[in-house]
Amino acid sequence: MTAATHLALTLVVPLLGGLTMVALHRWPRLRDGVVVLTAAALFACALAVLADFNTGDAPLLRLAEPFPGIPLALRAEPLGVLFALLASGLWLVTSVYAIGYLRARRESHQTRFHICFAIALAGAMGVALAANLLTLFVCYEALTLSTYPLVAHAGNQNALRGARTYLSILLATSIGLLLPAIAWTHVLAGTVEFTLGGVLAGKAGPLEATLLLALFVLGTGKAAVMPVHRWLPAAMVAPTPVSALLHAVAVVKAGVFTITKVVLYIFGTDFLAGIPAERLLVYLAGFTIIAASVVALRQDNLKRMLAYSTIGQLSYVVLAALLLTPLAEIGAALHMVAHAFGKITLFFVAGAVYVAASKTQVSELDGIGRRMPWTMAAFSIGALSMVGVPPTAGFVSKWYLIAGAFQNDFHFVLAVLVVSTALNAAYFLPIIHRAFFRPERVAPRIDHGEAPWPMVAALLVTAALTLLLFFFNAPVVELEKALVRMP
Amino acid sequence: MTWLQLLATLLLGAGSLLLLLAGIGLLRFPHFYARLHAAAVVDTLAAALFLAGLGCLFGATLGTVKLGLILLFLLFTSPTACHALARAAWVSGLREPAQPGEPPPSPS
Amino acid sequence: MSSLGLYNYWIVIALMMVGLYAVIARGHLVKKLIGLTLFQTAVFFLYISMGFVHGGAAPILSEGVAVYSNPLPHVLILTAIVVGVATTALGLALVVRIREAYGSVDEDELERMDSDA
Amino acid sequence: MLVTALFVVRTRDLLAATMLLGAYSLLSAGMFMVLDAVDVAFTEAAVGAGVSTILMLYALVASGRFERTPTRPQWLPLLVVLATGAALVWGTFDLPPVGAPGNPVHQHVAPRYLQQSGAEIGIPNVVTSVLASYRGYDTLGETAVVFTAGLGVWLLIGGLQRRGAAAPVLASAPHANLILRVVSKFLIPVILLFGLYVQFHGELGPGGGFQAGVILASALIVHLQVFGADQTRQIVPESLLRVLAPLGVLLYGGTGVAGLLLGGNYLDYHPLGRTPVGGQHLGILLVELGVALTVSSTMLLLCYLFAARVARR
Amino acid sequence: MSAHAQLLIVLLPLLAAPLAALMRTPDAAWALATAIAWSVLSLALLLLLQVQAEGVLSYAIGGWAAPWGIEYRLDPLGALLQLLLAAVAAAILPWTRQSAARELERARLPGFYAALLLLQAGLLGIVATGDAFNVFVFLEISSLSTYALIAMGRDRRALTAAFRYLILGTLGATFYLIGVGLLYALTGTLNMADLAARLPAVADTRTAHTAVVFVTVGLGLKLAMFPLHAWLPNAYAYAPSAVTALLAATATKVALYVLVRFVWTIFGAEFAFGAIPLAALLGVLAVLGMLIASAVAVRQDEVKRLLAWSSVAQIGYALAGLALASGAGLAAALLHLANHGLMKGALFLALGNIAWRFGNTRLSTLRGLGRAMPWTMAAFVAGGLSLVGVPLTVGFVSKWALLQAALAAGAWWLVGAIALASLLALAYVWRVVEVAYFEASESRDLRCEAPLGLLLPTWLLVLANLWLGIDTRWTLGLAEAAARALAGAGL
Repeated sequence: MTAATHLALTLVVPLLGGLTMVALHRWPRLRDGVVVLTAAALFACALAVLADFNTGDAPLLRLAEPFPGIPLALRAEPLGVLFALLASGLWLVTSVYAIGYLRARRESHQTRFHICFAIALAGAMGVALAANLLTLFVCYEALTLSTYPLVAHAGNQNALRGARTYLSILLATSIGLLLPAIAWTHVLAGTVEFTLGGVLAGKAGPLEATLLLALFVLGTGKAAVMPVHRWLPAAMVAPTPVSALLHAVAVVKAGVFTITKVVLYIFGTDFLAGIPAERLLVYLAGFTIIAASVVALRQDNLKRMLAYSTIGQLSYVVLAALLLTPLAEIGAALHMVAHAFGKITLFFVAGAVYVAASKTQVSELDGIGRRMPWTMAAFSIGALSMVGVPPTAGFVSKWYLIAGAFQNDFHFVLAVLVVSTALNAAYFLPIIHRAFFRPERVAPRIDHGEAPWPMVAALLVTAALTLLLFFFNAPVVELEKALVRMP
Repeated sequence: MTWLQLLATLLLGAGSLLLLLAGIGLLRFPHFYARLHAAAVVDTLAAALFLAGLGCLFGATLGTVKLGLILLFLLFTSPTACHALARAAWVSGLREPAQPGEPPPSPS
Repeated sequence: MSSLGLYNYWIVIALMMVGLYAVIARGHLVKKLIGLTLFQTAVFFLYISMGFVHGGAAPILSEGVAVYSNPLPHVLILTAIVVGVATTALGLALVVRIREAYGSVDEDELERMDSDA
Repeated sequence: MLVTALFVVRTRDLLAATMLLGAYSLLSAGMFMVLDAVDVAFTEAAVGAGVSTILMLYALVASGRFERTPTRPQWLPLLVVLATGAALVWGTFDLPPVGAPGNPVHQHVAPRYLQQSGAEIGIPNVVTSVLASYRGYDTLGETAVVFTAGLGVWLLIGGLQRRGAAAPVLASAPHANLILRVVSKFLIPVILLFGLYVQFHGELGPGGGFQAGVILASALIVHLQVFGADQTRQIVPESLLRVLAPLGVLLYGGTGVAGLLLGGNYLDYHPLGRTPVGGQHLGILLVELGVALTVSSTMLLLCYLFAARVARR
Repeated sequence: MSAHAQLLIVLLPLLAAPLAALMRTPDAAWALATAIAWSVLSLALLLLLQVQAEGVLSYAIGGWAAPWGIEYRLDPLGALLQLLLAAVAAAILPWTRQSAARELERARLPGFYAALLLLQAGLLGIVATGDAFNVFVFLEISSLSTYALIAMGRDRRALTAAFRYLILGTLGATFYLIGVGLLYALTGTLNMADLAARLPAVADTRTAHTAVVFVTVGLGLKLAMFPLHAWLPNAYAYAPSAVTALLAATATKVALYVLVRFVWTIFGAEFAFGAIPLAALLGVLAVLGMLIASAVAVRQDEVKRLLAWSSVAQIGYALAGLALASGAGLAAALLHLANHGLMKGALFLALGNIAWRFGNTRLSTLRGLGRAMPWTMAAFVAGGLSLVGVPLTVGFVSKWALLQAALAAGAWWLVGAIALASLLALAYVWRVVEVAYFEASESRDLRCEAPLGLLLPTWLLVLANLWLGIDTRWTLGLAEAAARALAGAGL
């Protein structure tokens, strides 16, 4: 079982799982079993790829050759492996959660739901392990298209409208901006292969490089940088497991991951440092963080609030990537992981509250802590991780971010970090306070206890992971160090 | 200018003069049948004159025989054509007025 | 290069333009076809006048004649005439069908009927 | 010429326009004669003046005689026409003058036809030799065009059972146009004879497949007009025509294939006869026959279809 | 036998057409037509191999040498086009049997198949010939059969559409004739290769310039270049489904092929693009065509017309590639030619299945078809995605090549236009998909999928769409070889 077959397996396993799900769609219990099995198998593959990578065995797996000189190929590299692990791990947890959620809500088209999930994950893995920009673009598009049916799952009118904005913005930015950017890189640099230290060094003038970088940042609609962020709140019409995995982990992380990879592997940190205009994009990311947090403050709907907070958090990673200092790059990678764990817990909680008490507005959450102690506890941990309070993983990544900012004493970034932490606190802490310390104003229709057990189990696991990452972040940091030492 | 060519020019001149007259007749006659008469009758005669003139030019060669055949064909077709025209007009109810200016009588 | 030699082409062009005008300006479908025939016949003239040689005889080999006019345009035009007639025939068949289907053969009326149908 | 064309465009009465179009093509045939294009003049007269006028008359019977006054603004078409005209005139400035023997047209490809066709193909009428042999493939395409037109018209207005035998108005009563019947009874055989003469005379003088086909068809069209569709259908049934038209094309194509099988390239007549020139003669004869077959049957078929459609209305 | 393959590929359909017309039963005619289509496909493949082995093939018809007799010349470009024509026809003809049986009367079917064969013969003839006038003759054969075929549509508007196409098509052919006539007057020859050799000597005369303009305008009419496209939407919308599919995939492509043949081989790049601002003219028209046609397509509510308008836009793409006046641009244009043929073929066949089942293809009839006709709609979605240019489809390959060529030539206006046009394409494809999949329809819950006979060819084209999106050896390789042959070292 060489490393190359592991790479291939990461793509094949979810697709195979999808097919078996189609075959078993008449027996729901069996199908759900297959879903969990596929998720577990995928996670195992990701681990295998990690193991291979650690032993220094990172072959180039060539899938097809659509264009002479640009193959569709996969190769393991530190950032990609991290993202692959993250996505597959959390898919395992989410699949358990999703089965509970769908059963409780007795949703229709469950098979289509799981199949699209599997394809989306295959796309995510493809993005993670892509060896060149073209493969990345192909999987990026696959991710967009496979998530469309998930977002439009409810099938009613506003779900359709939400899905339409979701798709139009994502495809518009990808075909409109990203594709020209890739083509231009190919023309300028002659190759689109990801090579650490950058491909464009010396081949593009300052103006061209800035324009290209802007094209990339704005082109990757999934990173939800301000002008192209509107699709994320619109996608909240989707059922919660979709928002949980995709809009906390797979889809948005793919966007941010692409930007980081482009910065590290196409431009190269030192080449970008030489371009003054690059600062503009840092300001843009900073602005996104502040604006998103402010908007999140005023949101009453829980899921929309989480959506805007995600936009803010994503721009953290973009900000870190564009800081170009080694510590900041590690901070970016770490924040990707921390935010994933934290945000997925928050979305799980939102789903659990919706399933148990069918409440969606923040104002209705008074005194829910007494009824659903475990869920709200997990919520608190997730919220603290967002804010960056010590016992949670959020603190670690923020620490690296601040260290990175100090490294090239970029005061604007420091200010942004401080202000945004305050804002995060401003919109998360009142919810915790409302849940535990407020008497129950609105009597819920049914006298509900906790959400069904699979959902509660899932959110507790992710909450635990958030805490664990705080204590055992060493392996992740080691993995990312390989990324930074090389430039 | 041998006498044959002189004869030919004479014939051709007469033919073309006749055709000119037919043209004028066509324009000036008041109603359909008169115009038809002018065109048709003159047409046949003028054609005969033309062909005779050309015959003189060609002299006793195969061309003259062909011209003769054409003359024969024309003698058959053009009167019939005029007849057909007149008959079609008559069947479709066109009557020539008794005096100039009077509206034509209603078709019988 | 005396431009006198070119007056022949200018007449041909005038004829073409008359035909083209009929096709574009007139609404009646049969009038359009007539215009088309005019236009094509004028184009045939263009070809034939290209192949014409002063003092040359018709391209039939006979003794004592040295200079002939160019046979190639004649062949091309023979084909083009028949193509022209074929198109006109098909056009007329279409006119008959349109007349039966719509009851009118005027382009503007047809458009009105189509737009509200 | 120009005046007739202008009048054709201006007149509202379409019947007059059709007649004038016939006159126009007769005049243009005359002009072709002046420009030494003998074969073209013959075809233009036969095909242009003859058949298309009859077909237009049929169409007019179906669609009414007069044209509405144009309502749309006339300046746009005028503008387009003037622009194209100006472009063309501008384009002719560098053209070699008409009739000058030194033109490039006469230098490059044409001289070979004139000098060698006598020896290579051995028939005096160079146009027919070029038409049938040098550029025989064009003529095959052209026959296919005629066949397509016949097929197209049949697809559009064919396959219709004629209801009632209402022949065109002329032959309504048997004794009515006695004179026409007598004259046409005499004329039709002559026309047919002339048609055959033109067919086989094609190599020596002007003539050939197309003209012969049209003349043969016109003989029967006269019969159709005078004696009505039913009698003519008894003589030449429509189904026969629908077989003859494809047969003509197949004959033409077949001659080519024969040349192919006997070792030459496609449409190469040399291997057909004992001597190459003999082969050319045979080839051209067969090819011209094929063309005549297709053209005559298609033209007659067109008239049948139009007559049937008009009678039905 | 293989020496004559170059000619047989045109001769077989040409002579089979009269035979089909003679057939009594429709099935016999259909069997003949399909057999001919498949043998033409094998001939096309054989020719392709021959061209790759020996380079340009030449065949003197009637045994007479080139400038005197008519000569068939086949180069990589011609071989690529013939392969596309043959493949599309071979896929569509088996499909036609059931579709035509339902849309046309029995009595007319043999004639219908004869006309289809003539259309194919005409198109193949245009691509195969090396003689400028012969192009005109076969152009007329294909056009006449197209007019007749369109007019057989059930809707009465098919008649007016066919008439308008007849008028514009004949005008286009006559303009082309004028252009060729002027060229003949200057050089005295009609053979394309000979013309190319003799033209530079007389290239700077005003007549040559006018000839170029007239040929371009004439062909512009035939390939529905933007301002001259008035006939296309109605013609494609109201023609019988099989005819629309065949036309959309081939007819306009062949006209574009002739334009490429004239611009690159006969006029030569520097003359065509240097003397007259052809590149700028074509570029502007192409971009206008792309944007306006796509914008109009979004507002159509009859899906066939929607795709017809999108065809006008896609032709704009190919023209834009041509307007870049570079070897890479040419390769991208040729590639898009082939890809668009496949895309549109699949899409129109899918629509044909719907028309077969419901009789019309209005957007309202498509409601809820996602569940009712899953395979057909899946084929439509695949074709739609390929139209938009989503990766792993043939559309993406040509869009990528076009972007490369545009960026290499520094044509920023084109990059923007392509992006915008593909977004509009996304808009009108998604309109249909949304109606089909997400709007539940009351009456149509029962499964009424089209029969296998219709589905198989549709899916054959869709699979070709996807397969050639990944393994582009065939399409991209051939297009580049053709472009290299034409543009010399321009690539």
